[in-house]
Amino acid sequence: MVQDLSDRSQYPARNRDGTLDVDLTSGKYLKLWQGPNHPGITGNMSVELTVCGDEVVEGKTHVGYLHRGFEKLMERRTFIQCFPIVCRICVPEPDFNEYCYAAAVEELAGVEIPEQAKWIRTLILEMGRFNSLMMYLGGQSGSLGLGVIGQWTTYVRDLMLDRFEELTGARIYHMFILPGGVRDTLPEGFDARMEETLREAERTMKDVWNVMFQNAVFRKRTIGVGYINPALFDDYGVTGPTARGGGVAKDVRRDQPYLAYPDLEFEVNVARDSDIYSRADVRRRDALQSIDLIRQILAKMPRTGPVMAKMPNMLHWKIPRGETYIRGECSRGEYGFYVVTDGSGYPRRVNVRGPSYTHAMALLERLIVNCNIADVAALLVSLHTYPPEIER
Amino acid sequence: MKDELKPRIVKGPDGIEFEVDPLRDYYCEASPSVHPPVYVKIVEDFFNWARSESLWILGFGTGCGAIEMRPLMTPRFDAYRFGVQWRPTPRQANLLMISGYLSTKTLKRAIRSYEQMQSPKYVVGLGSCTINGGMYWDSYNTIKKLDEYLPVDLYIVGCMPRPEALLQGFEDLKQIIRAGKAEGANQYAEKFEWYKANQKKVIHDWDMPDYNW
Amino acid sequence: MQDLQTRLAQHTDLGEWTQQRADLAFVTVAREHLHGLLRHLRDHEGFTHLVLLTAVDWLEDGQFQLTYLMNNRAAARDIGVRVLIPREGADMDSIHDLWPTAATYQRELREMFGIDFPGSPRVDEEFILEGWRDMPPYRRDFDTLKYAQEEFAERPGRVSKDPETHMKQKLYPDGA
Amino acid sequence: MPITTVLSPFRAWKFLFQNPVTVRDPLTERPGAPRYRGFHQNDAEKCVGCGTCETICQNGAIDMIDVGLAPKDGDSGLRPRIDYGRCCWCALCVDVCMTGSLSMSNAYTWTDANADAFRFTPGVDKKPWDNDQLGYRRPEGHALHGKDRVEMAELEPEARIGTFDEIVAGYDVARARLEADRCVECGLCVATCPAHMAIPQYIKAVRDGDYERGLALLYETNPFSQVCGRVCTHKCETACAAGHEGDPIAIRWLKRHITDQVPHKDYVRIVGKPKKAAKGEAKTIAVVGAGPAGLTAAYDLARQGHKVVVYEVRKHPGGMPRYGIPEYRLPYDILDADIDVIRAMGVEIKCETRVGSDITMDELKAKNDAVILAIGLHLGRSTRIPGSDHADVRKAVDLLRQVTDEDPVDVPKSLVVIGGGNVAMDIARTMARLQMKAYGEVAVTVTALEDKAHFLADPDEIRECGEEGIDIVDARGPQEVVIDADGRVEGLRTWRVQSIFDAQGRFAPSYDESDERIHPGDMVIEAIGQAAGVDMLGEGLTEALEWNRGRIQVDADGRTSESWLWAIGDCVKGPDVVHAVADGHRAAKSILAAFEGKGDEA
Amino acid sequence: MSKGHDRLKVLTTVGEVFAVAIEFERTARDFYVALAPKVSKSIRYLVEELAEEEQNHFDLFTAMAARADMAGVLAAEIQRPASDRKFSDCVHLPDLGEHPDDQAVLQYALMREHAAMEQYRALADETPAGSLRDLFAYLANEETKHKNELEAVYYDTVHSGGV
Repeated sequence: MVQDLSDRSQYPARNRDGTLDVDLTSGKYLKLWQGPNHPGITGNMSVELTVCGDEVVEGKTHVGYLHRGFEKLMERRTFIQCFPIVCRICVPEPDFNEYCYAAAVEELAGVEIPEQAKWIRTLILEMGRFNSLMMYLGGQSGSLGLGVIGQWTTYVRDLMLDRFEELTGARIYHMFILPGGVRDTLPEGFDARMEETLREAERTMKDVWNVMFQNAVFRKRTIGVGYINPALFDDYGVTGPTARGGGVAKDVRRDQPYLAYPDLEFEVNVARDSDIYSRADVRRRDALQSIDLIRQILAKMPRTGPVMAKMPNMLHWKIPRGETYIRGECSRGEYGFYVVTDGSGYPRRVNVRGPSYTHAMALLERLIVNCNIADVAALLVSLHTYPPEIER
Repeated sequence: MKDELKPRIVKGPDGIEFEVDPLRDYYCEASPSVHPPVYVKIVEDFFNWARSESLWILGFGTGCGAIEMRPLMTPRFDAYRFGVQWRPTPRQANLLMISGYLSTKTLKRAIRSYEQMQSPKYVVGLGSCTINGGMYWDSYNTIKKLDEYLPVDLYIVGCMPRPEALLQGFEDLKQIIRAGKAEGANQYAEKFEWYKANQKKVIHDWDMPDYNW
Repeated sequence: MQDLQTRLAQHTDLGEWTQQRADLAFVTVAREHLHGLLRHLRDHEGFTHLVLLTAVDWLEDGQFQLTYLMNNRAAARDIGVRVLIPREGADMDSIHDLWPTAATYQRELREMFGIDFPGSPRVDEEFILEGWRDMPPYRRDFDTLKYAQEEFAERPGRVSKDPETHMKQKLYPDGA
Repeated sequence: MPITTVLSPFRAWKFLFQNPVTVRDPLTERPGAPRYRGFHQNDAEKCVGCGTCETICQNGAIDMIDVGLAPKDGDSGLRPRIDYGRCCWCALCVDVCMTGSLSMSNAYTWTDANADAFRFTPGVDKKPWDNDQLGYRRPEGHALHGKDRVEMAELEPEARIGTFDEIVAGYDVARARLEADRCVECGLCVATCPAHMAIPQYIKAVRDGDYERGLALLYETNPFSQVCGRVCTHKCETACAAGHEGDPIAIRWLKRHITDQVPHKDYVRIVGKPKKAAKGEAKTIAVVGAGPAGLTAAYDLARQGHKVVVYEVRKHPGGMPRYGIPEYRLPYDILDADIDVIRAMGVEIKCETRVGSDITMDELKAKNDAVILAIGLHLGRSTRIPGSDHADVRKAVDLLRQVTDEDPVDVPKSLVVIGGGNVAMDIARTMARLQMKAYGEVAVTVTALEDKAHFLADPDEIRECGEEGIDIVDARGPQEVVIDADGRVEGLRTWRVQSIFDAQGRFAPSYDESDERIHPGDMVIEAIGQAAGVDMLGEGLTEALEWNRGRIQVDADGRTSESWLWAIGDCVKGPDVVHAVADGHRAAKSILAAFEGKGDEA
Repeated sequence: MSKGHDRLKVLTTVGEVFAVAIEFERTARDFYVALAPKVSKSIRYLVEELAEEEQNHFDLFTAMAARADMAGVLAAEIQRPASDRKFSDCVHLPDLGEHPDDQAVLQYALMREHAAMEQYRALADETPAGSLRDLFAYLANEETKHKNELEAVYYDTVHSGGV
């Protein structure tokens, strides 16, 4: 049923410098900007489309609208001062930054975090994954005009934000996972309230299934659309649900388990068609899996013992020269921090590897060719991109 | 300047050639002007009341604060009941929410969006970054004081401000509008040169007309 | 990963090998060996996934370190290949022929570090920055705070006192 | 497409019959969570203005501003003002707060049309959330810096009681770094240190392992760094911000660590050569008393190229640190090393020269451009209770001096010490060691007027006395030295002290005569206090000088009413090494200023 | 010995008590005034303060004795307290040596004040309630205050505790 449509042969030739030979004055082609201020774009980015009729012949991703220069700013902040800033790199799922950063400096400094902290970190990451996926489901359905899903998922996401708030003290930027562990233990009565939230989430997920995935319009517009040839996955650094939607069971949680994941039971969700529907379905099942994992974590986690390792004075914490890479499976794929230290109190270099970086740039530009204008938004959302992590 | 913005000869589908100067032809160059209040105060008060009760926000998520808008658009906080709603195009909006930091690249777009909005129009700065740079105070790519570039009617503090704080902000903005003090658009027209100079200082590839109306 | 090191050493002239974790090693190679090594790693050692490509500025040594990080999922191990190039007039061979996605990384490095990758698609196009006139911002000698203070207006009226100095002024101004 | 996919979406219609989830009144119904990180609160009373919050704030959001509070020991008087145009609510400032004064409420709504309105000083500027009970407080046990002092190795009581070996070992490098690591470099201690030593900077030098820099810093303000590193009263540690929620930094031990790490032979090189005074500019200065005050002044003056001669009545220079402080607390070679550096600056020390008889003050005045009196407090006070004139009733200072000079001491089998200060502890522990050497057992009783809660001696001293088998009996007022029929001292009769302070809080013991005890002992040692021996001034000078309640009247710099004479150290300020050092600096500075300003007139 | 016998032996008059008291303060004042030049300047302040204090007391007592309403009271007979001997002894001046030190001066002054205090307190205790008793109580209180002051000075000077 599916086929690789990203064949360029019938489209304009390339000039010698690699640019597309498109004569905009010919009247045959039109340039269309989708974004940055556009309902069909994910966040503050834009796609420069060259269209012929309602078909895209070329698309260029433009980012940088959210560039704050984190990697530069971190070079002039001490290791503890980097802690509040990293979460801002990705707004909908900030905790992954906190975890990767903390884990990287912990590894370089030789710090072992307490058991309870590991579990709380895992809990937070799963809560964050769930939230991110809720945003995705709302966005994916919204990109096809199915606005009601977003109304529901935003509500459950908000309930989860309430849990975040009581656990971490903040709604969006939690700043809870810091080098050495986490700030605090679970508040009293957290489990019961979490269970209530999870039940509500499960109810919503049923509705999402009925109204979104069982919806003829949605199916019609997503099955077979936005196909990615699994053979391209390695070429374009495709990871996470995007790869798993194409039958490749890439999941860092299973491939290179971290935190408490070795102690948790879960199957890697895979679909086979590598189209928008498959990716959406993988993510839907990921969300359900998160609910299950949160339950498992709360049931299995230790409730006593410290949550912070014994740390040196953070004000002048120096870390010996070294470099490392910490990865984890965030809701969109492989998220990682490459951290280089030089023995001073400041990181020498921090490089954030977000899945959107490869998905929304090179991969999108490849996939978008031949795409119908109306499907661009759906395709883009189906890659689950968050622009701030591209440009940082 | 980008090629597509340079003046050029274009051949239409009908075969007739004509000259296009995109900067002149695609934009309106007229400078903004001050809108004086209506002659009768009671009428102006009525207008202000009406304006305050229909805050239409441009759905332009300029920064991270945009993520707290979504709960407002959805049933839990439901800002629509307070006369607040989101519009996809500047032409239909009268409230520009600058949701946090603005990179210079976005500032350029924000200015365009703002200038394309209908007067009377309002700007609300969200979060610390709009006030004094916030946590990006030493970043080479974000502006520090929003009011140097756009007239700001209200600031809502936080990093980021919660939906409830935004709702409070809307209520406060309504008060300001009703009191006839939300004169940002007029201020922008009055101090147009000053704003432009500030904008051009940080936007290095200024390749658009001064006023993007 | 000892086995891998041994095998690679037969194939390429390896520099410093750093075993960071059981599943992560970094190895330094000369720039002329890079392309061959990456191809070998990809085609024969299962490191098919280019995780990232980034640079580190060793300003003091006058060098950029390019790090090519690759992942072998089946073996659950990563290898980071380091190449040191001179900072002055920095350029490097493009690897977009091995991984098309590398072009994006190379565009970023071109813009943020000023490292050229001749032949890499769109490498000279603006990527993140717009209208940037200063030196590439990720270079260590670029002072972001100074730039920010000169470029953007800060809100005036802030003063802070150092407790030690303040107490000195108030309690023992002449230092005794 | 199966028909179900057309029908399935209609299930959403069930929401028509459900209650809406909308929050009715979002502005009042939703307070922040109990842990919510909202707007800042600060207990301005508890805050000490150390500025650590400012240091850790990565946003540069905090300014330390003067809110009109006067600085005092351990409190800069500054308070943090927060710029909400910068803050990101990470609460690192709360986590790092040294006193726990800073916290966050769960309030989160603040709007204003004025961008300049978002700066405020929590706890000083009144805000609606000032008294909010909920909000982020630093979780228990969560700390960004070490709270507990790093232990220092010391000799076990059994090992130390028989010898005069130094008890504390000093930090090794690893431990010193750990301890130095705890310092937050706030600098509150500097004002409290009488010599205003560059404490945060030299602690940083320890962290960096740059001991030469550390030593240079020490010598900028204190030529008795080795001595102070061991026996300083370390008032700085009471001002230390870390002491509010943990142990203060072991500033004294870290200072000692620096001096221990640098080989003595390198000291003079690191300190640097003294200046050469311009021709004809070099003055001559006489210093009476080779204690810390006099030698510090001599050191400072010599470094400026002046000729300084120090007159010392005893065999060796050093003053109280040598003759008052026992060797197990301050080994003589350490003191010698400090003095060697001072000598290396060109200071001449004439020992066994008694001013007043060997050379008179008038002669000193005539021969020198300035004279410094730094005679200390070397006369032991007596209780003058009945029997106190017995030959076996001794004064602590005399006995300590005897031990230092290795003059033979008749060690009694048992003895009683009167006094509760550090001198009493010193003599008790010294005699205990001598007893141990002579008889293999300790029989020392210390009787003090004060009760344990008000003891003058350092808690460490009291603890160590106990460990060494010395019996401390508190709240005992000495009444009589009991002498037996053969005229030998039999013990000390005391009454219990009911209260030591009167209603005004002054020291005025009252006794319970019914609670009488006799502490047996062959010797009674009085260690109740010391006086300055000012006889050497001569009658004429004594009359000429202005006095203030028994002490020579001096101005802030130590200058007396006689323009050529400065008086410094214990004899005018009371006993304390580091005060003496500070005094020495002040006097030297004042003398140099006098030279500059008035030429030879001074 | 019976109590009655004792009592007979110890009766005196208020006037006598006052006379001794005034004499007590006068001699003390004169003693301190004479001593002042003899001591070292460094502790002269002590002696001068003491002289001043005694002068104040002398003035006070003289003024009281001179009051018209005291005439009746002065004639009243009262019991001679046990402390009387000690008190009277104090009128005789000690020999503090040629150059007494501060501690010696203070000890002497303390001893005197203590004796005076005990004397008046005993008188007050022996006297039935009334204005006369109040007078003695007042005097006792005065001397107590003075003694306490001196004690504070004494401990401050002598019991400094050491380093």
